[in-house]
Amino acid sequence: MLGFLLTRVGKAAVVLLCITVLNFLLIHLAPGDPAMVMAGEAGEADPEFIAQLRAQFGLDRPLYVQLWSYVSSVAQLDLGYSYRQNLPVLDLILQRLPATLLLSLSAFVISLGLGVLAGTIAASRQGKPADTLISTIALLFYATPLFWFALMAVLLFSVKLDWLPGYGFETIRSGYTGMERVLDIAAHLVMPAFTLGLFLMAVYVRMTRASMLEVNKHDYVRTARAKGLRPALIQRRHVLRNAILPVVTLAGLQAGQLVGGAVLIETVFAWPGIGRLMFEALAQRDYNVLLGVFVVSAAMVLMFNLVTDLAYRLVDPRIRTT
Amino acid sequence: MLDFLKRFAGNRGAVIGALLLVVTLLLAIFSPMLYPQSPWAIAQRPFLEPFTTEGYLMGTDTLGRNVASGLAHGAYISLLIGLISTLVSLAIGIPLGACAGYFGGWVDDILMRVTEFFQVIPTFAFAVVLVAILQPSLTSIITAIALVSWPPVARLLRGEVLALKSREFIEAAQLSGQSSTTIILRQIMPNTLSPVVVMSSMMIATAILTESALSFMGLGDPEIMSWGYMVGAGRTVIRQAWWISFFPGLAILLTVLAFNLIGEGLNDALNPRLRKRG
Amino acid sequence: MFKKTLSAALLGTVCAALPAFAQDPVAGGRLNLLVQPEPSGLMLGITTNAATNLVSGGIYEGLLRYDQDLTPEPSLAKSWEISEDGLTYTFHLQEGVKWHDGEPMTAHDVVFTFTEFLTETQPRHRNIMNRVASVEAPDELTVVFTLKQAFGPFIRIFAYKTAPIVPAHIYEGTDFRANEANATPIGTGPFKLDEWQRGAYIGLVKNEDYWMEGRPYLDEVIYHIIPDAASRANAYETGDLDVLPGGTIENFDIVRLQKNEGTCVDEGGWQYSSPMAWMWLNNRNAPLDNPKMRQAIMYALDRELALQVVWNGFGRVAKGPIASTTPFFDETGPLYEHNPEKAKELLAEIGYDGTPLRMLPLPYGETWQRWAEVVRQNLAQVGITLQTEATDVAGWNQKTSQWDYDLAFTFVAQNGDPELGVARNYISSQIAKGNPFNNVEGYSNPKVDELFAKAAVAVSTEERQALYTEVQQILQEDVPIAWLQELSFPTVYDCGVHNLITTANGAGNSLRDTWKEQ
Amino acid sequence: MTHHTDTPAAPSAAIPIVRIEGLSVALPEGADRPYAVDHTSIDMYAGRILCVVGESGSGKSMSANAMMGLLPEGVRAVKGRILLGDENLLAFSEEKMRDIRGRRIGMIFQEPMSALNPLMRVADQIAEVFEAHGLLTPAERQARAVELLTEVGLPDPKRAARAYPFQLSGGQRQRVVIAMALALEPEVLIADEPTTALDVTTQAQILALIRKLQVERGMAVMFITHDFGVVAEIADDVVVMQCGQIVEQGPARAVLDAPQHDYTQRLLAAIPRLTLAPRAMPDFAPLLEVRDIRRTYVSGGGLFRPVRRVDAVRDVSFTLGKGETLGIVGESGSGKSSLGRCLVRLQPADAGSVTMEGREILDLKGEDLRQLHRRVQMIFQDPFSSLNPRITVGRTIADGPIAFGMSRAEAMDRARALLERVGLNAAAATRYPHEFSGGQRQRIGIARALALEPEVIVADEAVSALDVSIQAQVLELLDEIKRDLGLSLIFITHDLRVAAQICDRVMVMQQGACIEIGPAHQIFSAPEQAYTRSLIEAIPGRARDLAGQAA
Repeated sequence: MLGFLLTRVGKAAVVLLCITVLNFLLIHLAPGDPAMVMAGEAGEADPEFIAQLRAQFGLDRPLYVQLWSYVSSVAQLDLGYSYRQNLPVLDLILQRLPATLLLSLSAFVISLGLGVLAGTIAASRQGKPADTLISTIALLFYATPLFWFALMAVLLFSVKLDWLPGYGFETIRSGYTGMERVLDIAAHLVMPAFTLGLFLMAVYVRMTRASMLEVNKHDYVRTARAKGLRPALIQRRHVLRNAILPVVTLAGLQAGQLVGGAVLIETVFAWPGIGRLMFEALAQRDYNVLLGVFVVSAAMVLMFNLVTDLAYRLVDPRIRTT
Repeated sequence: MLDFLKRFAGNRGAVIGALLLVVTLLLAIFSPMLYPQSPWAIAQRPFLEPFTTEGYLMGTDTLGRNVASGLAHGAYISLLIGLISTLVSLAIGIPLGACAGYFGGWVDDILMRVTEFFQVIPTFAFAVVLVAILQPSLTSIITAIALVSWPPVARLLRGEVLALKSREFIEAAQLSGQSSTTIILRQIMPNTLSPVVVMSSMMIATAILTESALSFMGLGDPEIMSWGYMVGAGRTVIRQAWWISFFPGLAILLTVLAFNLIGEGLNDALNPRLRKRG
Repeated sequence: MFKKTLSAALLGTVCAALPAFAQDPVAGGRLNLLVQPEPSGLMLGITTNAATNLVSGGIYEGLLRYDQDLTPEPSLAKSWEISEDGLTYTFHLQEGVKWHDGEPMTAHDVVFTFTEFLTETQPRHRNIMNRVASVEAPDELTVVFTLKQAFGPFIRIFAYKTAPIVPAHIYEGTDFRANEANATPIGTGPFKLDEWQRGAYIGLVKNEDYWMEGRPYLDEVIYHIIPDAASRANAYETGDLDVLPGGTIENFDIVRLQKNEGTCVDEGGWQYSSPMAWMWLNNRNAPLDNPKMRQAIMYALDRELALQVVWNGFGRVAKGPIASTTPFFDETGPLYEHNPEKAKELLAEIGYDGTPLRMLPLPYGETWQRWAEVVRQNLAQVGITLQTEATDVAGWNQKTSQWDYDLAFTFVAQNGDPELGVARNYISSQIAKGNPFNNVEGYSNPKVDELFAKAAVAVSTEERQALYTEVQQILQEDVPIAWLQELSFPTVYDCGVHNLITTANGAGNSLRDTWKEQ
Repeated sequence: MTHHTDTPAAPSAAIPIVRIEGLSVALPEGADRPYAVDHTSIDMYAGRILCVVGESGSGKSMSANAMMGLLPEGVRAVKGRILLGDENLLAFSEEKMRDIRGRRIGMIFQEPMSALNPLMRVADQIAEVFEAHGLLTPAERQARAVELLTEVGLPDPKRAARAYPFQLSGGQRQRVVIAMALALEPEVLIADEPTTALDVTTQAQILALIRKLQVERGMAVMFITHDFGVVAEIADDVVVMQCGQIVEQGPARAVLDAPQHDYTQRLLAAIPRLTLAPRAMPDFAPLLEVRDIRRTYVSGGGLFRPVRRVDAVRDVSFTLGKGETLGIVGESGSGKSSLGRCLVRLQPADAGSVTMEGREILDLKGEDLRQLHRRVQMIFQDPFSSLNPRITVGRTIADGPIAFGMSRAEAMDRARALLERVGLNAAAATRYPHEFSGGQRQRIGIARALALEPEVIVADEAVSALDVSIQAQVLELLDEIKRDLGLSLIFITHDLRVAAQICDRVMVMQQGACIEIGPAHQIFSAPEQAYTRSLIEAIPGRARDLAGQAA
């Protein structure tokens, strides 16, 4: 087990290094640089001003020197300094990371939980109205643009019905503590997490359903029936446990989609996460922040992968013991 | 083939999907004839409600442009983006996956590391960065979508090829003196066709969704009237004029739905495991 | 000239001059505003974008404020004198002003700000200080500026955002840009920075030691950060926000919200910057090097349509190089009405062959994109094909400052005086690559150069007016750039909020006097 | 199991436990026939084993499934009754049926590999049977599970109880399945091809176990099989089915010794005999010399994993003569297939040498290797996976000659000729594999192997997947072709009967090594090694063969 973890961490480090280098080069392909952006925002500039900024940001050095200094500092877990915000990138990211983690984890749990649940129901009522309903809804979720859902949800639940807060992470300066604060954050989390999880939920519904129908044909399900077990128990104990294995694998692989999709959701719901930070850093050519977010979100995806792998190992004894 | 068509036609969803797609295709083909004027033309007063004025079935947008015309012209663009980006990702994913699966060993190791690498980068965020860096244009959007969508293709192909490689007919082909290239192209590839076709239809759907999401983030090509662009442009006035973003949104939904339904239909019709069930 | 002495007592009359039905101000409460985009920093002397201006206006102060007619009012300077020859400016500072960290503010801080700090951090300031011979502090509460020669606009450089007074005891002898105190700005303003939850909100709280008795009224001011425009409007409607500062929501939404009971809209607060939108026309490249081509473009543009359709009627069609809200504006012909026929005639005359031109829209959201689309349609009507090049802010700055465009949208602040905000866009000494805010179009006319130079140093208002009128006439004829519109960014707010905009710099500079019905 | 148990015929007065009366099971529309089981009546008695025999598709499993109420989706019992005691099971509700399953009727399935849930411990799966019927406390269930595992003869029952299925061998798993089926001491046990997937020695053990438990408990057993050897071994009564109908039934002795129905006679005749008469052994000129060939599988070996080595083939040497048929027999995992694949160079050998007319073939590369394949070809086991479903049969056969430069037209001509040679119509060339039956496909596979006119053919379990009657035909074809073309044949099989029938010499392999090699009659009549002897003794129905010989 330890060996497995070490191997994984080692591989992850290599992947992260590649991501750093690739993105570093990619970002510098973009037109303009942070100095130009800041000049543009200030509504004034002269060559001296821009030269000052470039020197301050270290942009006057040759690209390979910048790359080397960046990579070597990342290797020491130092993500550098934000040109614009005059703050260490790590601080900026750490401020935002909890929000994104909360959002993507909740979306992950919601999509997987509800997806598997609905898929199970659909599979066990194959061909009946419940199945048709679930499959149709899943198909619609699968085909609807996320942001459109988000906008409609805000209109309905926030503006019209006033049930849920329409934006933000928590009520600003509410002074809530303890349970009150948790509930407040939870209320803010509902819409973003559901919207983000919706698409993947649809994916998992379809996958679970298909997988369960597939597993249903296995001999051991027939064995279980021959024992005289109740169908519900067979579905839960024999079919579902085996059927979710491919779903879990897929979920791990799609973590990248989840973390990536957060950009969109964070925009609509003003969720103060790193997706939004990335988008802004991109527009502002705040290279270090952008790279930092990429490194951290890639690390998040790797973490999701690892978690699903571990979950897989827990469920499947065949992998556990080899 | 006839058999396949029969099975496909037996799937109600697939038939609906195919019909929807045909409508979209007709719209794309005949848009220049239906609406000869440029969809950008400011033709009427803005915010004309739908179903009220002849010739403006779906109303006009914030600038007085014909929504129906935009929808018709956008069909072509959306299909184009979906199709080309899918073709490009297939062009990347299929050879990579096939080589990884067939040759195994270090080739597989390296190619799969590369694939993993692309899968670890958050998909949509990466697309956003690519489009922003290359500057929004039809080419950059297609490139970005293709670059983030090929890894599943490579994985699928690798899996299929791995499974096929151990099939005895491949060994028989090796024994009959055929070269690796011949074996991959003639013996293996045709057998991976059905999962690839199924996946492609889903990928086209996802590509159309991604393009619309990019447009929403302000990363659309300003020169092309796509559905994503229309939704993005109309969303700010969604409270005043629901129809501007509703119709293109619906068009996206239906087209994506069509491709998904077709994908499922193809899957049922092509997948021999499920075939037995019917 | 502006020889005027104002006492603190006069402020009372400013407040009294509010609408007749005004209730008595109530102290306390929280004001919820919006800031968009999220500022990159709050140290106003270093970061000078619109967002920082809005938030830091509560934290930092200038020597003067300007009312909505751009008349100077006391701020940190309680009174001032200008010598007859226009060379000496003497400011008397308020007594008992303390920095947010408790240190007293003195004339030394003012001298430090003008001679050391701003000259290093702000290019515009460098230009102005070139005209200043000395800045001295004869005593703790007096600052004297001595100019090399008379400079009419000088009295308008003391706004909080162009010349915020910064604490010498924190910055003296340090690397200003790298100073860690930039993250925790220390000013003299009515509010102090309390907390900045990045990506969520910036919270300011009342400065209990504020130098002006009884101010501010509000206990706290929260600037919410909501990246999506539609969500911003929603947040106002759910009651989470009291104020939607200008430019934060789409104009369509203003029209919609305006109809709501209890919602007020104020177009004021932009008189100082008087932002004006235009298209750079790259005078260097054929066919745009031909004034007739540029005139044809002016005739082709349906600016009234754009104003009504894109901007929902907020703003005014631009009438020339100087905004109508800026001093020395003079309505001179020719005024370019929408006339496609005339445009076509001009095009035929110069034999324009229909070569497509590259247009760079301003990447500031949907409204600007729609505008570019309208312009593209307008020009298409007369046979000019435009190729839209999509880009983001960085790309836009890069391309305009490197002159890599044919037509490019922009909007520029006038800064209260033609010399401060207008001249730089037309005089040939301002043709320099690498800056998107100078003479980017590459227009060069010795006569214009001369007129602007004279106007800057002319002492009498009449003389300046005559020079500026002449310059406007020449420019109107030459059309170096295509003036589009004087922009208006109406502020939408809950009518229960009072005294929200009392200065030419809007809510950013006015919160000292703002109060909210409880 | 060396003796043939022979219980007396059931007293006609005894009352059957299960009485299937006029049962018809309908297949869904579009199937190849309307009824899987058509008007079938069978009686089962306590203390007797009833074998239901038939080839694939005869409907033999369907009546058993109907009895359990476990018919596949879309398949329904439409006529008749299944009486358990005096209750008609077909009229039972699903809930009542659940109570019957496991408690009164137990069932064992064919595939021990897939009959157990891979994610549950063995003991838990057994305990479930008690849980399903609300019996015992959880602790008692676990204890009972261990007892049952002991009863079915698992070596370390306590450990086995904690194991996951993948940790057990096929035979062990089948014992677990039996333990589960017998947990509640049902009156009736249905065993659906329970030994088909097992090695011959394991099969013998499982058959003995079933017989033992049946005797101990006096159960009625329905034993479904395609193998008359097994029938001879275990049956008291026999039912022979063909296309959903019973063609013959009666006491085992009667049916086996004096089959009445033509179909039964044909089936019995198709079974390869363990002929002991020595064959004429011409002096084969040596063609292939195999010396100390070795194949080692290495797995793991990552940074943190230990390297695991398994010798699949260990220093095997033999000579193959021109025109000779050499049988390689052994149980699964004995390395016989690896050896075959090394010889045709589908797998690399790690050591040793193989010379063909004096030329080393193990280190051939590129074009030389390609040329080797003109001389050495292979016939594969699985008639379904050995043909590319997307390529016409003719083209599949022609591909080889085309790859070696023959013109397309000529190659297709050859393909058509070959198809006729293997007993198919030349018109078959334009059709796709899925249009052919298993036996036909195997003929196509043979045609493909012949297309390059090789001198040596390695046939890897070439008839194992076929029904016995088809098997006989294909074996005959192979033998005939071999003689006609003077081919050398290496015939790899797990089925000793088949080997006995076709081979000149037989090599026995165990755990990668060659145990014994010699003329077929010698191996079968006088095996030198204990292992060989145990293999031969385990052949089901051998006693009857021997008895027949004697008679």
